[in-house]
Amino acid sequence: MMKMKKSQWVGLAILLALLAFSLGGMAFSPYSISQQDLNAIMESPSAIHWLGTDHFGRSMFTRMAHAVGLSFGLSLLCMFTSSLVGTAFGVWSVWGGKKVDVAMGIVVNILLALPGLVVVLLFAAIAPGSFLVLYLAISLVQWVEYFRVVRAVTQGVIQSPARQSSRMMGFGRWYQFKRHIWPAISPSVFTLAAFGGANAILTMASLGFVYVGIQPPLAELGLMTVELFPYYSEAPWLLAQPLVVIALMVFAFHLLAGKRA
Amino acid sequence: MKVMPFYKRILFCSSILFGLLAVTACSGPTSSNTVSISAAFEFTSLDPSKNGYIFSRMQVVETLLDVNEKGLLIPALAKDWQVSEDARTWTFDLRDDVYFHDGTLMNAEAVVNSLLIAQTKHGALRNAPINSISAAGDSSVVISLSRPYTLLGAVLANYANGILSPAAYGNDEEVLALSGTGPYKVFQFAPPHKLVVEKFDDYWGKKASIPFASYLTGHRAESRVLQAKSGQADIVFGLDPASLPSLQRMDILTVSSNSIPRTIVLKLNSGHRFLNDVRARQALSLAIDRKGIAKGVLRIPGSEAEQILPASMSNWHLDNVTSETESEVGTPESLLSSLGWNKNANGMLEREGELFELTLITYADRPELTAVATAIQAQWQAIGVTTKVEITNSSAIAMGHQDGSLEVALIARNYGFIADPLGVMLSDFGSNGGGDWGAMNWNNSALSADLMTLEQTSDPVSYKEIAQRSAQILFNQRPMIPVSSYVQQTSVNNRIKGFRYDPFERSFYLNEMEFVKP
Amino acid sequence: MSVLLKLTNVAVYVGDTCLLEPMSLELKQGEPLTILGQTGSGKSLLAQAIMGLLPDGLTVSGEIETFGKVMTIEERQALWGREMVMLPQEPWHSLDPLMKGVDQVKEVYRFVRGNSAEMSLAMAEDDLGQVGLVGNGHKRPDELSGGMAQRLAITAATAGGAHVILADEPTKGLDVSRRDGIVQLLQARSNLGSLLTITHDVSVARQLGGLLLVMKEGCLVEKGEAANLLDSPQDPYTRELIAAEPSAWSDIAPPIRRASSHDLLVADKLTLERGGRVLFEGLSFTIKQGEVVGIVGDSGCGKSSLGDALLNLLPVSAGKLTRFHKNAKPYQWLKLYQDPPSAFSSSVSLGQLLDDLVLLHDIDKARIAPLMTKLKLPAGILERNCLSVSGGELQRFAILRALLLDPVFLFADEPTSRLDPITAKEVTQLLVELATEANCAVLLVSHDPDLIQRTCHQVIAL
Amino acid sequence: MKAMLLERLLQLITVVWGVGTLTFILMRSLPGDMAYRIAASRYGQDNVNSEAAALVREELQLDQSPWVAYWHWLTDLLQFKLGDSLVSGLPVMDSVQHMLGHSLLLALSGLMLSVLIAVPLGLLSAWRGNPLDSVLMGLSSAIRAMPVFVVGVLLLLFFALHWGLFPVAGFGTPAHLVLPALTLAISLAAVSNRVVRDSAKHTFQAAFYRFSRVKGLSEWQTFRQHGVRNIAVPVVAFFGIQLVSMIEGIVMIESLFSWPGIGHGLAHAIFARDIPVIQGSALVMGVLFVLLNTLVDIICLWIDPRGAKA
Repeated sequence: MMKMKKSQWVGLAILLALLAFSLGGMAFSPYSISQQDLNAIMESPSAIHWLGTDHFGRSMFTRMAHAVGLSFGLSLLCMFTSSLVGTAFGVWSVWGGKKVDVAMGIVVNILLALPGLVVVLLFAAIAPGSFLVLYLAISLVQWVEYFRVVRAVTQGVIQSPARQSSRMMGFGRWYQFKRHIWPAISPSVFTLAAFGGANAILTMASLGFVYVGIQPPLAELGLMTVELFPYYSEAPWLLAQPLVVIALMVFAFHLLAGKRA
Repeated sequence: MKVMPFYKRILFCSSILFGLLAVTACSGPTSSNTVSISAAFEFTSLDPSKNGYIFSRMQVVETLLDVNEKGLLIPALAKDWQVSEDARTWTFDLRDDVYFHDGTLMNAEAVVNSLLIAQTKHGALRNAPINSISAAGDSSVVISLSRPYTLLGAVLANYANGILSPAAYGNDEEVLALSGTGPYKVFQFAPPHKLVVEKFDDYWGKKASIPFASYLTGHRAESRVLQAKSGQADIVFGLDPASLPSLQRMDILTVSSNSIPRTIVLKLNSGHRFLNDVRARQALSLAIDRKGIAKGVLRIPGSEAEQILPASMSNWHLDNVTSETESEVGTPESLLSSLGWNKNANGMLEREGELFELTLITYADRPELTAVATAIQAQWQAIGVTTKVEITNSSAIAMGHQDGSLEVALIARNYGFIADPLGVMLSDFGSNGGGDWGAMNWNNSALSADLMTLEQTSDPVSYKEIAQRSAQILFNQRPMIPVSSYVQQTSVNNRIKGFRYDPFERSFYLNEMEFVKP
Repeated sequence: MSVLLKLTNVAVYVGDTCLLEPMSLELKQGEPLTILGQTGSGKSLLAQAIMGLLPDGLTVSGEIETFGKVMTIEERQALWGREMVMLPQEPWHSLDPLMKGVDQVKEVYRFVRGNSAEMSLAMAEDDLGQVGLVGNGHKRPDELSGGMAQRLAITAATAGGAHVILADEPTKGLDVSRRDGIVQLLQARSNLGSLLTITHDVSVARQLGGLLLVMKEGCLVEKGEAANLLDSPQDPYTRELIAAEPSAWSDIAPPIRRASSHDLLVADKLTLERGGRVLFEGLSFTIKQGEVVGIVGDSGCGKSSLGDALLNLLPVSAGKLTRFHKNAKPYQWLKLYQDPPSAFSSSVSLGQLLDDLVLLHDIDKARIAPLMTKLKLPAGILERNCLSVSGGELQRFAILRALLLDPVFLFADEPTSRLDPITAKEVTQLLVELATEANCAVLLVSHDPDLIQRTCHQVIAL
Repeated sequence: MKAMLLERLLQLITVVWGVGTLTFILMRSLPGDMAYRIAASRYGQDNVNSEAAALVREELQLDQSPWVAYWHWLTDLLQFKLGDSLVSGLPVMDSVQHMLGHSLLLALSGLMLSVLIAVPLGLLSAWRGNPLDSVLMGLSSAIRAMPVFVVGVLLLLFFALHWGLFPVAGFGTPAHLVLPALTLAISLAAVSNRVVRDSAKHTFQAAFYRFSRVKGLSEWQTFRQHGVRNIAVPVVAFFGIQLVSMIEGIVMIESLFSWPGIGHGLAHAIFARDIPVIQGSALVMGVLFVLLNTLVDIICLWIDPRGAKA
């Protein structure tokens, strides 16, 4: 439906490649993420362990595959939820009249005044290790951005001659949304979604970094970074893996976003 | 509005800001006259009952008695002490010419004042069977007990019972200024991160050579390692074992590994339906590859521990136990199958349709614990036990004990918290099925009786006999499973000499340190 | 008369495509030169080529001689402001939106002429006084009307002392009443040098006099003395251009108003306010079925607001509006918009939009084809979306869409102001014709009194 | 202007109430007995037991119902009191002030540095175009793809460890400020140099910019007279938007560099269940955010008065 630029295709290709790596790794690796071999720690990449082993002798390939899958899963889930909620509320806020708009405005102002990471931290502290809570928290933080953009764009569209003319010609609300509002907001929503995906990955990695939200032996990129950091001089290739993958995923999402935020 | 001043104003503002920054460059302690220490623990209060461990280690606060490296009581602010025949009256003769940091002279009244206040606060003194604490003249303090209590000396050596100047306390007994008697006095107190102390010239003992010492809380293990490597911190405590090899390669510092009476142990809920049989506990113990953990995870070969108390506490350490001893009872598989556990198709243990699943909680304050928990999780997985690891706050352990929700906890227990391990043994295994940091839902009347007897035993031979018996019971019954003895990893910059490690973690011995002359 | 500017076979290319066919001209002192042509005829490129301001990627061939010398772009740039200046199309865009008007003149005296700050300010104030902007110097461009902004721009442009003025569409978007003032100001400013004007407005060309060049799609079609050429045009294109001026319209005869018609709408003592400002008070009129009613007035007087109020799109502050036609559905009261692309969704093809309408109101599809023929709309247009068809076509498509609903009232809000004169004439003609045929009343808003005069039964002046 | 300030004031009030209430609800729903958590922070992780928890519970009256506690908090707030920390017993106001000072120092110097980095680079990008533009944009993309803590760790490894130029962690001297501020600045600059570049490009291509040259002003004069201010409009507005991500960045950076700021304090208070400190610091963050946004609005209005009437 939308024409994509070349850089957007590149972004999509990187993401798909990572997804394939993750799914392939999860499906075909003979190891599990927690299977240790304390006699074979921090091995360099070999035929048996394609990406080497970590400080517990666990297969890095398997762990990276799971970690990427986890990041993907959570970020996509957050992306869908927050874009859906944000868009719905954004449109409703404009269309629902002054009262709705004011009420939404208050909620959004409160949420905006709290740094997102802090909200996520608070939520993560409530239920350590619960992905449901992480997902809710990240979505709660992210939908506001969609709301603001969608609301601003929708306000323009609502007053546009095009929508006015459709209304005068007797078209219903769904039609007005489908023909006027959605085409106007969809590029922004798409861009925001791509940035949102990147942010979800960064947020999760940050939580891992402050030891909140994710419990071992789960493979998560931020937590792996912290765990492997002490070995940066002994086994730099290990530390590089989660870092490169985080950067790659975020970068790919940014590319996919096309426009800049 | 003119356009021109717009960026001129920006320039102006930025120059002011940078000016301010330059001014904040402070005088006083500099890196050349300060020994800087970095460790994980925060402090929030001046109260010795709360954060006394920091003040006693930084040598601001001292206690009546001290503990030497062997765990024996030695004189400190009390130059001598006597116990009466009935063991119910302890008399302490105070050292003369000891000055508090506020300049006042320490006397019996001040000591009694401090101890009475400490008694009202959280700490070991509160539970001691004390009838009265009173001054006898200017330089003696008498404590009378309701029953014999051999632990009193060790309790008094605890940091919570540090002696402060009477002027240090406010009306509500809260501590307003930390006027202790140590070789260093507080110079800057910036909770929760920074404490700077300055050499106290009127110290009664060995006067410090280094003018200032700073303590900086470094929450992140990796950041502490970097501080050591960069030379920013002279002494770094609690190093992450993972970083040891790279630290050992550095030539600006020396890593010192010291065993301390702290043991990494698994606290088991012996009332749990999976764990109430000793065979299950033994199986879990046997499944742990202690050597592997010591070598691969903790990176200190030889630190594996079969017993709860370390060899240094010889009264409580069984010499005849080796790593093979326990395997005489069977293998994990045989023990578990004798309990009706069998492996299912996935290789996991199952009994009457129920999987062998446990939740192991531990806390992040000590970096090793998480790593050890991860290793244990995998090793138990190998015998078919599924373990869910939860990293939480240390308070969850006491809380889980109280509300009965705890299943397994991995902890680092300090048996030298009170210099005589008996204190900890009593609270951990004494009665009522154990203590917050000890056994859980596990009662052994023989052990309880023995420990009670020890409280009143002063004859070393019979003391050792009873203690050995208790240690044997603990080894056989496994209410707690030891994993490894704790080795404190400390890096010391080579510009410092005279570093000494206190296994009881009471003092950093700052006053013995000197800068190496270049 | 010295030759100030001489162009020999100047052409503009993008890659190999020629945007402006080679042309030659001479601008002599005291003899204004005007280039007349529709949008897209490459006129603006010529002015940019002369200044040395062509966007990247465009190349010039031929020879440009300035003050008797062939110069490089750098040399020509050195003349900017001092000898030669170009007035851009839209004054609002060419003035710094954040700077007070007077400062934009002052800076020229300060930096180009090198005067002191106080002196420059005094000179700028003086200049503004001369063009009737006394007391408006402290305003920012967005606070000025179009005519004021254009006067400010001309003042700022000529403050540097340039006598050769290139003016690119200096009257675009201005009301007729403002237009003449700008032309006079331009003439006054260039009397020491000369003026090269680019315009699509025949009356501006007539007013300026001098030499006139008519261009069509990048080619020169006719050239000559302005008065002569406009009175007796030779080329058919020139003739068409002249005929498209509303004042020259004769073939759009207002249809006879049927006296027997019923009242469609009666407005009684209407008062309208917007943003706290009263637009008009106590306005009363009657619109009959099938009648064409015109509204004239300067911009900002409430022409569009009145139309919107009649459609219930805006609330009325006082007075009464009575709609008669009881059988008419709400969707038979419609509006045609000033800017055609903004009135359509660009997300789907025009055909899809039409299908949506057919589906919604159960319209006989067979009616579409004949109407399209009448409106001279090619069938292929239905496969494109609103951004890829021309403004004229789109406005005709808007009429088509409206007529399919059998409207009883159509509010046409300056429907042709964004269109070229030739297209504008055609669209207006079709609108009036077809609406009358369908017995639909039309409320036509325009800033051009000539246009209203020649098309409406009844005129409401605000 | 007045309307805007009034609106902001209203926002401030809703934010104070909303943030306080939200944190209150969240903290009350945290699992586990608060008394234990607080005891662990008070007496050290080794020395927490049920006895200590009981002591804490009694002293702090943790048994009182949430409604009563909430009511106390609210009435205190109306008198501008934030209560005492449950852990240290010190007034929250004091510790928040202490932390806020450090955070502001970090934030301001980071912001300043980021401006010093982003503005020249962004202008250079717009001015010189390719290939410099592509290189700089690529660099900014790469940095944006890294979590803030990675930037910090990299700086640590090079500046503190390999070259030993700056201290690794801590605070107190200007040297301690350099790395955290630089980390913040780099992560901010990676985003804002794009905004500067886009804005500059937009301005350089604007009709009025060209018109100024046509009027006879030199390139430099045009830039000074018309460039600076017009480029600044979206850039300043963007800094307002960026404040949130800046505060988030600060949480990570403070943790990494042991910087005793409010983000770090908040994270710690969450672990320690020190509700008054959490509420206090979240509140201050919220208020700060609203105030800074107001400041940005005022600056925007000063640079670009067009919005004043809207």
